[in-house]
Amino acid sequence: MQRRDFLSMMTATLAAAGLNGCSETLPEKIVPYVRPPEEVVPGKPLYFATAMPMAGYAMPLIAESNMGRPTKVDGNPEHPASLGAASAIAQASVWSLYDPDRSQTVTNDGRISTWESFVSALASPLAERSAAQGDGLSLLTGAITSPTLAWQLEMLLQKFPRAKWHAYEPVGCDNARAGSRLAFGNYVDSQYRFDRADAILSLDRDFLSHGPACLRHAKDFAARRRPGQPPNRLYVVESTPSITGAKADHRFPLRARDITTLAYLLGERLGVRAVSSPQEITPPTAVPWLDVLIRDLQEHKGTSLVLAGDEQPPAVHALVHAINAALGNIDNTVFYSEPVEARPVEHVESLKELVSDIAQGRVAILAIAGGNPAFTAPVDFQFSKLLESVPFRIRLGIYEDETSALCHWHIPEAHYLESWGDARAFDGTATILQPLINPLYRGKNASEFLSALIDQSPQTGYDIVRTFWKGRMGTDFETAWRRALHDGVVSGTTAQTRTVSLVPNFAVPAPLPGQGDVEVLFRPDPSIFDGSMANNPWLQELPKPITKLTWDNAALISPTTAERLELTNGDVVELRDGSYTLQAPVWISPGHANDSLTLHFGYGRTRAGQIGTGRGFNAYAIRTSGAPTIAHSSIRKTGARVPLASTQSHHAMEGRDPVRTIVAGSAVEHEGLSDASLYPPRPAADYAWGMSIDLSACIGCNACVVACQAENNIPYVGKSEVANGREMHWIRIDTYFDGGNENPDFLFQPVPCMHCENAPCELVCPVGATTHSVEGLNEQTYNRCVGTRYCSNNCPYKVRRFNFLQYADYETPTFKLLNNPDVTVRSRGVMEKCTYCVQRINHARITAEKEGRRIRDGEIVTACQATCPADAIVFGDISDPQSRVARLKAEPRDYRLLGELNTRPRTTYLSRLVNPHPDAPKENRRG
Amino acid sequence: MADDQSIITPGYTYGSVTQKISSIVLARRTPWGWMVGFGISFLLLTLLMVAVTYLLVIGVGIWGINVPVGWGFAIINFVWWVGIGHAGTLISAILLLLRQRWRTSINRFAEAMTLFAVACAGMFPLLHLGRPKFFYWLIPYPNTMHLWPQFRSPLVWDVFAVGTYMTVSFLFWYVGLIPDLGTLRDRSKSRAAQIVYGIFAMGWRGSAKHWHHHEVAYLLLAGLATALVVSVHTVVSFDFAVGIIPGWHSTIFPPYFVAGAIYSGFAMVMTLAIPMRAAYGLQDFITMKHLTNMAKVMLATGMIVAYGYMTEIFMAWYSGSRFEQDMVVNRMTGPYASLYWGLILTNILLPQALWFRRVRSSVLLLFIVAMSVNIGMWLERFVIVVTSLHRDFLPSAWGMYYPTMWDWATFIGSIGLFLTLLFLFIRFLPVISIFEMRQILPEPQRKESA
Amino acid sequence: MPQIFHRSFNTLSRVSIFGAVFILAAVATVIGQIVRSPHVTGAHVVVVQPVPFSHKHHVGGLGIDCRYCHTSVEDSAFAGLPPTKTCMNCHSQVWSDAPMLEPVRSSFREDKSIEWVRVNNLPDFVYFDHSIHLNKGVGCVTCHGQVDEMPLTWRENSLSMEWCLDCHRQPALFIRPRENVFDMHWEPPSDRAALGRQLIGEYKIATPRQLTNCSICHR
Amino acid sequence: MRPSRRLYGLMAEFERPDDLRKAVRAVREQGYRRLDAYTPLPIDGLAEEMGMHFSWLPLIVLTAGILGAIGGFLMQYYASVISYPLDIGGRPLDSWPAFIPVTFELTILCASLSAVFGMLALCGLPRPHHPLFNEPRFVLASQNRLFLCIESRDRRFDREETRKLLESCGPSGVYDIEDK
Repeated sequence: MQRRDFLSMMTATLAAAGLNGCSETLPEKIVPYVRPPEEVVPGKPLYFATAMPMAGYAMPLIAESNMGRPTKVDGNPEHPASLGAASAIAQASVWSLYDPDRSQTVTNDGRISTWESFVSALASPLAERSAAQGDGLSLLTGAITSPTLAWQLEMLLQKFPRAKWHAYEPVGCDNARAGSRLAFGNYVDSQYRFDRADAILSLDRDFLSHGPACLRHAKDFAARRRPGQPPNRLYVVESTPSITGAKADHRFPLRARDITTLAYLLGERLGVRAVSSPQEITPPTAVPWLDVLIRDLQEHKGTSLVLAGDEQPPAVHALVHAINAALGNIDNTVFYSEPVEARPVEHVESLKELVSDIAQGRVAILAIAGGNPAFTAPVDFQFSKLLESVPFRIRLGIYEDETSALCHWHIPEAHYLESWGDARAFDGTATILQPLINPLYRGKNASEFLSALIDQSPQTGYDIVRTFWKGRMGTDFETAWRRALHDGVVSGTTAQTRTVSLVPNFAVPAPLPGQGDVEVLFRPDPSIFDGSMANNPWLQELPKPITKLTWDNAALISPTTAERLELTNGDVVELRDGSYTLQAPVWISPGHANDSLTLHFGYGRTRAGQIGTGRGFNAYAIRTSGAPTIAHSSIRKTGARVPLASTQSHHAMEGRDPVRTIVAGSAVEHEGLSDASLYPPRPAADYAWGMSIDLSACIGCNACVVACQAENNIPYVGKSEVANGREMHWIRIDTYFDGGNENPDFLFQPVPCMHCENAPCELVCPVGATTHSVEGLNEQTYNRCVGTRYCSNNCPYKVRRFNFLQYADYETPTFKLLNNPDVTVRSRGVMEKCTYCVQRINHARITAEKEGRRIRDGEIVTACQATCPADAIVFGDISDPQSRVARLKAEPRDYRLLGELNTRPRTTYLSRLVNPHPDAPKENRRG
Repeated sequence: MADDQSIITPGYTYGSVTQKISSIVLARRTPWGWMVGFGISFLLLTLLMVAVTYLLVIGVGIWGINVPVGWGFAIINFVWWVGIGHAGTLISAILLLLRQRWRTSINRFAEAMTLFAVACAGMFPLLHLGRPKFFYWLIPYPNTMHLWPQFRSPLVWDVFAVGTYMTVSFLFWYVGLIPDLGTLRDRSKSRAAQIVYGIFAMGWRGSAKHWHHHEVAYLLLAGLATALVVSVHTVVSFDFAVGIIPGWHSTIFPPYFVAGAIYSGFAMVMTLAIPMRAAYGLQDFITMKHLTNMAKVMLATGMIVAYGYMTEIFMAWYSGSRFEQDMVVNRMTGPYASLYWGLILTNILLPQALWFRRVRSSVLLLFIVAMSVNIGMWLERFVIVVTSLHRDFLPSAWGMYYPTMWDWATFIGSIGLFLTLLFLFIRFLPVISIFEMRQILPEPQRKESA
Repeated sequence: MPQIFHRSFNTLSRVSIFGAVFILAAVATVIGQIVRSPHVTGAHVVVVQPVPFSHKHHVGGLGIDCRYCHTSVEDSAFAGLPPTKTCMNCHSQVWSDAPMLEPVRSSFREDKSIEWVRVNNLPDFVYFDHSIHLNKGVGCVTCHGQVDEMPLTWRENSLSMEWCLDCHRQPALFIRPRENVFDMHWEPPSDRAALGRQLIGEYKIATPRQLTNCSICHR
Repeated sequence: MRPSRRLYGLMAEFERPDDLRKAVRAVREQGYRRLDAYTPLPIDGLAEEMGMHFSWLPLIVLTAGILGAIGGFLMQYYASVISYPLDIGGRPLDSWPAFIPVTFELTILCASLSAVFGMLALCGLPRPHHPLFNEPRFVLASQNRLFLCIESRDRRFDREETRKLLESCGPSGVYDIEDK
């Protein structure tokens, strides 16, 4: 397929790619095709539907290709799991494609080798295995939803009947799975309908940013907070502050252990006769609004929804199933479906099985496809040590990481943008993965890897996927195939819902009391997840939603506990759980449960790459298979300190109310600031661009930050520069803590450039590098900027960003391919800032004018708006009263940030809407 | 030793004054003291060179600046030096217009000091640019981009104000030098010296016609320079007053910046005059009268500056603006409070000692006070620039500013540049205006002998 | 000998002082001329190409339409350069063994692109879109000159900002009817400004106020 | 070429300003006009004695200042209103109050330059070479002696007469100044 024939295009695209922010013109070469591909119009981007596999599940995407190089991804509006939204990790995945640290060749015992020699090297060992019915052949993968892979595995297991396949995801849903078995006797996936839920209770479940369905959850949840919608009400009891807790109308911090107990109490109160010996349950710290909650739930039978966090023990999940049943929510707000994962297992169990096999020397060949078990396996498995006792070890991985280092063969894995394949989303809907570019380093994807194990003449991923789907896409395959590729959805693949019933005399064991001075919670990192994204600087530099930490993880701890242990931010503590110890710097996190500590996975990598290696501490180092989510340990202050880089040092609003809150139902009037002026009014133009940001929709998930970074060629600056206050994000999400340290309100506020009509920055620029367009854009002309930084000083919103050093990478060749050709790459010493994606505005204007029409409302979508899972950001022409943005600005909730300065920002906010229960004790109300 | 009311010790003649002052320059041997002083200054200057080279290679990122604090030492030093650069012209121009004859013996090197201070100052706005190579975009000239400077920006006003000030102070200084250059030309023995001084003396013959036009020109320049000196620091203060940042956006800035400038300027003159008169035995020309007068000027301007601080605090309260009030509180109690109180101490409290005659008549104490004011005025600029920026409107954007070693190197280096120029001046040009000294002598009586 | 300087120094010194003004002025003018000269702008300088392609022959002589090679000029920012295939359409029969065309044939044989040198080269911070300019009635000739008379290709204009602004400030003097944009020999009517004003109305061309906004070309 | 050795004038040397003043008065009473006094410092009233009451300089400076002001303002007006009108923070193109500082500075600049160069022109400077420098004693004119020189161009000039006249004023010496 020529459109992916990237080598011949590479230089041509360089001519188009803005690579130089300085003011010289360099002589350039133009290198046209030899034979022109059909689809490509030189200089015009193409869009392809595909999906990013994340912990096995599909994140449906539309990927943009500029003359053969993928530069940007966005959610796939056609796909129910995205509806146009994409997560921060998906947005950042494009960087990983061009990551120079990716493994680039097949290696054998560290020596460079080839795929062919690998295949031939496999021959004899496999022959022996097949002689033994496949005994001794073990395969370890991550969670697999890909129908093709599942089908290949079937074939493999037919060829080697006694071979074993194990699946392990460090951040999985084992508890939920075990819970569903406790409740219903077998594995089912729960599907939630937040659009139907009026009263929601989350027991430590961060459904807005966690799990394969979070994007859809966010969409549905936020939809109920939009103007004119009957607002839902969210109760959250959580141990560590999450963005879900931040959106709660009633939030209460409890140790995870106590939440478990609370679940039992709730079960009791809601008439779930299932708790064995309830008298053993010691009631936790009284949740002030418990009674209100229970009444609210009962008043909303069928329209309420209770969820349990993946970290909570199976019993709680079972209880929650029972509670939802008791509340009549099943088949109204909760549906159950076949597990989307092929061959669902409890991952820790599955890995344990492999480990014991290895220990007993029953594994002759171990093939590890994806994952990074040497780093992520529970510490008590001693995986790395055991691994070396396997005679023949093969690894397929995108990086030559901790696991590859212990394997005989390492095969570079193809990035999802380089390979054919398929995957299913949380609801089962399958997507065909199609590549936008030939593998940069001749990587192989899982299918190709497996086909090498199955037969000695490996096929290409393209053939494999097509062969699989041939029989399964109805009669007219080619049409169906093309439509599937085009839509990014394979119709009819949605998982079947199942009617379930609680097992007879359903009962759950009483919770076990924990021991040790503090409770330790294990969570995936909000940015780099389980560590697989550790080498991605966009994610490393992405401020974590609540703490605003970058480039590090830290042991989150409540202010009270910190006081008790005399700890301040950066103090290193030693945690000891049995024989395992870990040293970690603490970070004080208001609203965290007391006597509890949150550790995030993914850091402490030893072989991640230039970006990820050696950052933070490795939380896996004290995570045991016995307590994979909630552990207990002793804690000791070591006296050492570690500097941590946070992008926001001050979280109080200082009575300036940048974020305004309105209680649902209360009467509101538009602030209606006067626009009186001594200056003559501007002559009107065809369009007046403006933006509206809905603070009650925004969940602070950071997707917009990375989307903007990818769209606008924004460089990353590194930890020390962030510590210096020099991060470059054009849109930042401010987080305020309002009301005390114990259980404050968490307020999110995305702050891009306000595009003030009376812009203070423009007035003070001595060279006219920042000016005002007739359509109301506050323009920044990089090539005119001399870098006085006066504009930044004079910006009341501090949204301007300055290239203090040469941040943009002009050297690394692959990054030249990453750049968006429509945006200038800024050089050292120039100021930059949000442009409202002026490149998109110009494209839309040109298209519209060529077609002799006005730009349609919604035709221009800014990068941040496009990816936002909550649809919090709306951009458009405010001079057209019918436009969406104009109507939002007419809402009474609309207000201007620092409006009293009369800068007349074009970006305005909709006050945060909260919906506390009227009967709840006042002090526990939000807002 | 002169009593502290006379501005020159009696008994001098045209000849002896001429001889005494010009000998400093025409002495064959360079005094070792000068050598040492110059050596140290030159070392500091090389430090500056290193710092600047590194800056140009790596970029302004080597400094502690960031967002929100986009301006750091560079602008602080700029304002500080410009301020110092105000005494010279002021002493020469305003005191000339006011017929203050005591100015005569200090105006020459005060003017020189002005020049060198302004040179140091002018360097910083250039260096603080993200892309110094394009500094000329701030100057209006027809170009292929059809672009002009943005004349609403105070930074463009700065270019013109500082540029003009530089030029005019130089002209003023040079015009005053011409007759003395003539003297040096006529007194110097070596041919080289004769030629050099001769070129710059431009053939001055001291004819009645020369003196006639010279006096008119000198007076006119004085008048212009007086207006200029006031405008320059006003414009500099606009850099802040035009901004909307709490702590900047204030109408009191122009007057109190000008006062502050004169304040710091006199402090620096004092700091230099005291050691110099000792080193070259000029006590007869720079008498206690001069020092006490300067002390009085400092006291007066110091009070104006103090009033400025109080007005800021009052206006913050009176404005009712939460941002202004928080700014003041932050200055007094925030992370930089120590610097704020240091400023109050060195700039306001200590100088109050000048109320006492005993202090005014003690060279040592005067020197100490002058030093304290030099420091105080620098702190003032730090407080204005940093504490206003680091916490402005949105708490989420608050930050801190910590200078790096390169900030310090550049600052100290600039002092090196200043001193180097000063030492060269002392060695090669008359530090006291000879012809004006002759004017304050009583006219020679009959018994005078050449 | 107290006389230090020779008499001639009097004139010399005066000239050096009062003449300085004129010297500075002269220098300024010279610099102004240099930055606009071909040495700097590269205008009218023939660019050496791997194949000495003659627009004069192909366009002027054979009358091949611009769009035959520059295919995307009407719908993309980038006018497009012909793939080797396009050359070979004819040159597989015509001059099929001319040594001059060997690079073309080898490119086709070995599937390696010909590396042409950019003639009209803008800095990377300038964003120019061919399609919209054609659509608004800016003819090829207006910027690229009489390409049909260029035996070897050169840049006709300086492409400096002031040059772009000339047209963005008063498009009326430069635009032509859409149907003539590819016409190499279109003769403007006597009163071109009148036609321009009329076309501005028809083509809804934006006001200079908008066309001189920075973000029109810089992003 | 002028003759190699011709008399430029006669120069008398004095020690005290009073003597010089007297001499000047005396010489002018005799009707001499082409004369000039050379002193190490400005002598009050001497210029008046010699009939220099008026100086063009102030007028020159004034005009230059006015030109500077007008030019300065027009430059800014042209740049921001005519040449490239840009919308800066919604301010009017002709933000004349913002143009005042630059206008003022340019006024001062032009005025000062004209003052200095005007002075040089009026004084006939630079003139590094001058017949007077031939007289060795003349170096004292910039130190502690005062001189009065009557040029030979004066129509009343007569070598003997003039010398007598000068000597009658009680100089410490009278010298022929030759124009080498």
